Amino acid sequence: MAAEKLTMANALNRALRDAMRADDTVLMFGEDVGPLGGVFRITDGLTAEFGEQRCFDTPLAESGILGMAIGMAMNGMRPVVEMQFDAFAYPAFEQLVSHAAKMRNRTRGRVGVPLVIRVPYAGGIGGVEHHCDSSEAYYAHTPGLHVVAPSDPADAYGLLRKAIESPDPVLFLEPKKLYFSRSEADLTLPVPPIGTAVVRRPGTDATLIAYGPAVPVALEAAEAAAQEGRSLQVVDLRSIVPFDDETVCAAVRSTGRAVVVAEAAGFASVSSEVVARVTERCFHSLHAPIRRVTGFDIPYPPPKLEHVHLPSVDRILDTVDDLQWEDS
Amino acid sequence: MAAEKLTMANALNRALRDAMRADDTVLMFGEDVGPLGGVFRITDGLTAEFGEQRCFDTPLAESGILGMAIGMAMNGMRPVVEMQFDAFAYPAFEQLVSHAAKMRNRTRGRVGVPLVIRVPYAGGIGGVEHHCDSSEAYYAHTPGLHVVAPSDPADAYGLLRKAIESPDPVLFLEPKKLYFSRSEADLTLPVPPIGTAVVRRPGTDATLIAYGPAVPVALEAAEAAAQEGRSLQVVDLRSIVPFDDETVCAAVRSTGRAVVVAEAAGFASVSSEVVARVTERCFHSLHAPIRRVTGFDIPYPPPKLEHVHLPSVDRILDTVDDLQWEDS
Amino acid sequence: MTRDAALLLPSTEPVTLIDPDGNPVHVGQDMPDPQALVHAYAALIAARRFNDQANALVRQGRLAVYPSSHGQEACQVACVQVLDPGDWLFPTYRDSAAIVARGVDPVQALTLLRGDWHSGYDPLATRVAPQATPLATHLLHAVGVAHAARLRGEPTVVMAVCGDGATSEGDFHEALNFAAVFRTPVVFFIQNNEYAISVPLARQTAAPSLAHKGIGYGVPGARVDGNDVAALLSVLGAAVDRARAGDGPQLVEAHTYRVQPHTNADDPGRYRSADEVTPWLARDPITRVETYLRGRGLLDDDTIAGYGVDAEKLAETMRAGLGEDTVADYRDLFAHVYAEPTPQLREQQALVADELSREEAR
Amino acid sequence: MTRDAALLLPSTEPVTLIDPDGNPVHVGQDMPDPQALVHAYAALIAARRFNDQANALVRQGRLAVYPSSHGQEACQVACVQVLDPGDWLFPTYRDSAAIVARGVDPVQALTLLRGDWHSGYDPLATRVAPQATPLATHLLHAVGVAHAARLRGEPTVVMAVCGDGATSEGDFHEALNFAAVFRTPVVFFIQNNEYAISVPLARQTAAPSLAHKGIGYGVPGARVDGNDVAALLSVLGAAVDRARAGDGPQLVEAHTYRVQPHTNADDPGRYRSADEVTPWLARDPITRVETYLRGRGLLDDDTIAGYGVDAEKLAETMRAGLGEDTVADYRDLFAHVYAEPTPQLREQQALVADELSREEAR
Ligand SMILES: Cc1ncc(C[n+]2csc(CCOP(=O)(O)OP(=O)(O)O)c2C)c(N)n1
Ligand SMILES: Cc1ncc(C[n+]2csc(CCOP(=O)(O)OP(=O)(O)O)c2C)c(N)n1
Ligand SMILES: [Mg+2]
Ligand SMILES: [Mg+2]
Repeated sequence: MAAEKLTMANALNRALRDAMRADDTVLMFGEDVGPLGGVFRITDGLTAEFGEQRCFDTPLAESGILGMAIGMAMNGMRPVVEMQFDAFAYPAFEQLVSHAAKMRNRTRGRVGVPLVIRVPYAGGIGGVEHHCDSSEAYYAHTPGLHVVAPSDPADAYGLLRKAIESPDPVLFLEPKKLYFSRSEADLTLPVPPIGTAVVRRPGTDATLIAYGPAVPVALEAAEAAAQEGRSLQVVDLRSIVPFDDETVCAAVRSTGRAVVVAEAAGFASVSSEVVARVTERCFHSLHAPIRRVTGFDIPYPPPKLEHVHLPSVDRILDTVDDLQWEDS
Repeated sequence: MAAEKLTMANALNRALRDAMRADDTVLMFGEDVGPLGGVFRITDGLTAEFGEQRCFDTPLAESGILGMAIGMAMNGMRPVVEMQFDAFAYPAFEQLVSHAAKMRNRTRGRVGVPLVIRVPYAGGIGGVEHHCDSSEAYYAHTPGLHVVAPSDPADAYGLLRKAIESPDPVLFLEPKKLYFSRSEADLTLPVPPIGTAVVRRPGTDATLIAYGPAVPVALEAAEAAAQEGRSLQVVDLRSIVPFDDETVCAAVRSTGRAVVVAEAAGFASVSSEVVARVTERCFHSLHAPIRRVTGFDIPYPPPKLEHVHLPSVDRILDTVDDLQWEDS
Repeated sequence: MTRDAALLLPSTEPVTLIDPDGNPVHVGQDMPDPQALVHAYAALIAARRFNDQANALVRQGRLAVYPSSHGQEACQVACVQVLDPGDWLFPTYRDSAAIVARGVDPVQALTLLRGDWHSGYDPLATRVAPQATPLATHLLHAVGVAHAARLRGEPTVVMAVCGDGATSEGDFHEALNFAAVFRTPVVFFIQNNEYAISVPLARQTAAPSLAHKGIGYGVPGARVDGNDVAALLSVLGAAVDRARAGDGPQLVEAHTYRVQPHTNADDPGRYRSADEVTPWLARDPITRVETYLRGRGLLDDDTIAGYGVDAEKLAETMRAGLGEDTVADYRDLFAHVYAEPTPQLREQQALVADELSREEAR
Repeated sequence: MTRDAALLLPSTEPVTLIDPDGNPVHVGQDMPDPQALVHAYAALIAARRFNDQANALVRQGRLAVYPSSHGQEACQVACVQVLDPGDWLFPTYRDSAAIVARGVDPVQALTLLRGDWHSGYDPLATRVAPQATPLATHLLHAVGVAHAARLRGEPTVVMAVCGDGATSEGDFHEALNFAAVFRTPVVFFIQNNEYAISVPLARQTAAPSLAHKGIGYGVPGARVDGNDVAALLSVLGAAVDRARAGDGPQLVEAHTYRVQPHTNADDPGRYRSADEVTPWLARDPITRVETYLRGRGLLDDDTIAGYGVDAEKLAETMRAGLGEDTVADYRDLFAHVYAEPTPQLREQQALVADELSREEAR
């Protein structure tokens, strides 16, 4: 099949549909995912095609949604659930941490819970409070979960198919601000497995490490830097857990300088981990400490101030400028 | 008053009693904290002294406990609540992240919620699953919360008094395995404020950075290292948020080598943050990358295997040995 | 408080005092006095105007989003009118009209939905909690506020409002239970408008009614016609009185309907037919009480016109206040995370300040 | 399913079929047939022995902790006896005796409390979920398991057990509501033993009974004497039948009492008097049915002695199985976090392997 132009929302919808066609144990449920098709329309048409039993609305209770999904996964199903917005996944936290993440381990491998938790996440859409949290650190810190975040439509399709096929629970983070950005994609082409990072743009002077909504910003920064004669490599993590140490470290070693870019508050975050583990592994290849451009350690701002908080091209370039070039 | 020998449990009980005597808006509630005095007896005698209205049992619901505490704090009280065990705080996660942590900010500073969430936390006590989680990363990553962890009776007393006086919500992490270890303490002496780390043992070759239950292990390791002729400095963070960059960086710069020791799973954790921020600030003073000795990225083990998981003196010493001494 | 099932169960049908045609219905319940009804009528006119104006401001791009309470105004005004000044209101995102009825400045009441800040008014001064978006979570805060007041011996009652969908959340359960066990003076007021975004009530519960949840906590449940402001004043007023008298929490379910989309961003055509909506338009809360009051000579054209003028003034205030562009100050982002910013926040604020000063210098 | 309040409310008093003196009580309910009662009696003897032996093993340091169901054995055996082999049991930490009654190997059933691993038996093979420690959380899993079975058209019923304290958790609420809305075949079985560790029932709820919570979800509630195995078999059996027939979830509250400490680590003297406990000893679930069966010639000394021998064999198996020291394998820590260990886990396992090999080399 040839490449086509489509949005990440289209690609995710297609992935769900194709997965449900391929395997009738795949189910989709959550709040407003039935007739409405989800507040972002990611589940559009699924109830019509697969019926009320395969794609359905639940009562309004996130712990209930995830708890029921765990039970269904224990009993032969592959549920995909939607948490309507990032911050509305918090009521399900105990089910996530104490059960979804631990079921296989508690039962010494006897009971796996193959389920996918789709979370429309992060900001940049002018949403009011509780609608723009970047909550990946909570999940990434929890052993037993896979955590992935696509940054373009093709990868969104491929990663979601792989997440649904995974025997383990996958936190699938969908950058809301990328839902409706359109790009060329050939959905028939395979994508790298979960656990693999990819170099999205080659470069020789420094490496930008990003994931999810920060990837397009990093690419833009690299483009701007190129204009100024600086060559920035961009790595898209794709998978936060498992983490692809090999690709990331190879990239950082090749440039000797790196900046991690992420929307979440920086303190005790995924970006901290990237700095820590890459530094541990690449210390003697580094010309300067790895820097971070992240959200500040503040609650997500109201719409009129989010631009101050979000990693911007300028802030990335300023940080790259700061990477002690005079020393090298 | 002279120093006396007492346990951390005694010290915490004393702190609660003294705070309740000093300020009658201070209340204590949670599961089994009334007549029983808490499963660890930290609230022993409080109901008897202050009555049912000041120290009381609630229905068994952690979100309810924290949610009610937030309301009481909005209306002039200073509630202290107990989450019976670390993993049983998860049902309260949404109240913690979306409300306790954000109330002051949402209301542009008009409504603060002075409350303390006491969490008996971490392992080393042979507890079954869900009783030994080190959950500080979830809290430390959440802007709006202070996060502290004492490592001895004197500090437990002082920090809890300061936490209760704080105008902001404080996660107060009580290392369960230290509850009943006894040491000399003079509770009348002031302790440094929240936000301050202290050097618990001077040393010149490398710095161990620890907090909570890892501090005594780090001190033991330093003692053992001294026998082998290596001088290890031990920094006790005490306060994870706010973080004392000054003390920690000064310590690391003074030795040029450092190991972070923490019980929690390492990935995207407080220890990652310490490595990241200290490296960022002290890069050119470092002879080797800062290393971590942490719990593995696994669910907390069953009692018979916890010794494999917990940072041990040997593992710390091995890691110190690995700090590229040949290069210096 | 009682554990007697008969006293805890709601009536089989919702209480109505004025029927959709404006005629009084004779039930055991007392009709509120005429002044109260006229006062409520004026508030209804204002609330409707507030909703209409807010919708218009969304279309003009002056508000980011608006979840309208059009058709639910009787609930909005009644739950406020039954309160004393020292009482508290705990509203949701849908209750902006109630907040304004409570006396909060309408522009401040819309700060959240305008995108300026997460909340605009002073909760302590107004005794109105910040609007809650995470569903049912604020019900627990309401219990805490009421419990603190009760410990101090204050006569405060807390009106805690939520929707039908919110009753499915665990926090709803915990709030009712805590309130009941501690005998806390909270009136839990469910505006059952039959929908939670696209999800109809039947997908939310299989119970005879939401008010039937009360008995499971030992809390008396009551059902009331949510488009009948007289019945609402009567039932909510009685609930507030009982709570204040020390009878513990009360649960009131108002049966109403969300005639408009969930918010302006919603597309109800995807999940319900216009035919379902039409009968509800005939049950409009304003015409009903207006017919009743006019029929009894308690309201005339002049008075109505006067309320219209007042409502128009309110709308004018909204247009003026929201027409101005506000200047958002980045320092606010760092100032209120803690009582005192941490050293880390100071550093982060300095970074932004530096960026801005360099931008200006360019 | 019905929304008729009369059909959803529990009886005013718990159903009893055999009174504490062993006499039949004549109510509308059917007495289970003699074989069922004799079977239950044998199971009670085994359950009691299991509890006693487990307590002894704690004292000997062979078990880390034991939350005994002493005095609640009628609940333990009845909730299992009413199930078909294809049904599921969702137990808590207190329900080890029920798990063993279900046929799970007693040593495997104690793996958690022994500290070897988080769970010892195969949940899929035994259709017994791992014992839940976080309260009420497993009730939602029960709903999911039942819902999956129902979607496949299987006749599975799920017995989901919790305590009185657990009913206060939000997950209890969400589980009952989800089950009711989806008409899922789950029997929610509350063992109301009057205490949640030290917290008495009155601090847990102000409701007329816990079974009164059912109506708030449209779920029929029933109350039964939790020390009367005949009544339990009857009430739970009927609930299972209704659930299997497609009538949706059922809620059964058994009134019983925790005569022993919460666990061996507890000190009940701090929160209740011995006087409170004494009357409950007279209501022991075993003597009651024994008197009844003996009185009707359905049980004689020889049979009883035979059950005693069987129970002693069970105890012997426990002593033997738990007397051995097990070797814990550190590789288990890394093997089951995911279906395939991540590269990070492989590294971490290698680190431990290296430590151990160096230790051995010493
Ligand atoms: C915890 C949580 N989950 C999900 C949402 C997203 N959400 C916002 S409004 C809404 C529907 C609420 O319905 P209802 O309680 O009936 O109130 P109504 O909007 O009808 O007034 C949903 C699902 C939320 N705000 N909070
Ligand atoms: C979510 C959660 N909070 C707290 C606890 C600690 N805890 C263990 S048992 C218990 C009491 C439970 O009482 P109940 O539900 O009545 O069961 P019982 O022990 O009486 O059988 C408590 C508070 C827990 N296990 N899970
Ligand atoms: Mg609604
Ligand atoms: Mg109990």
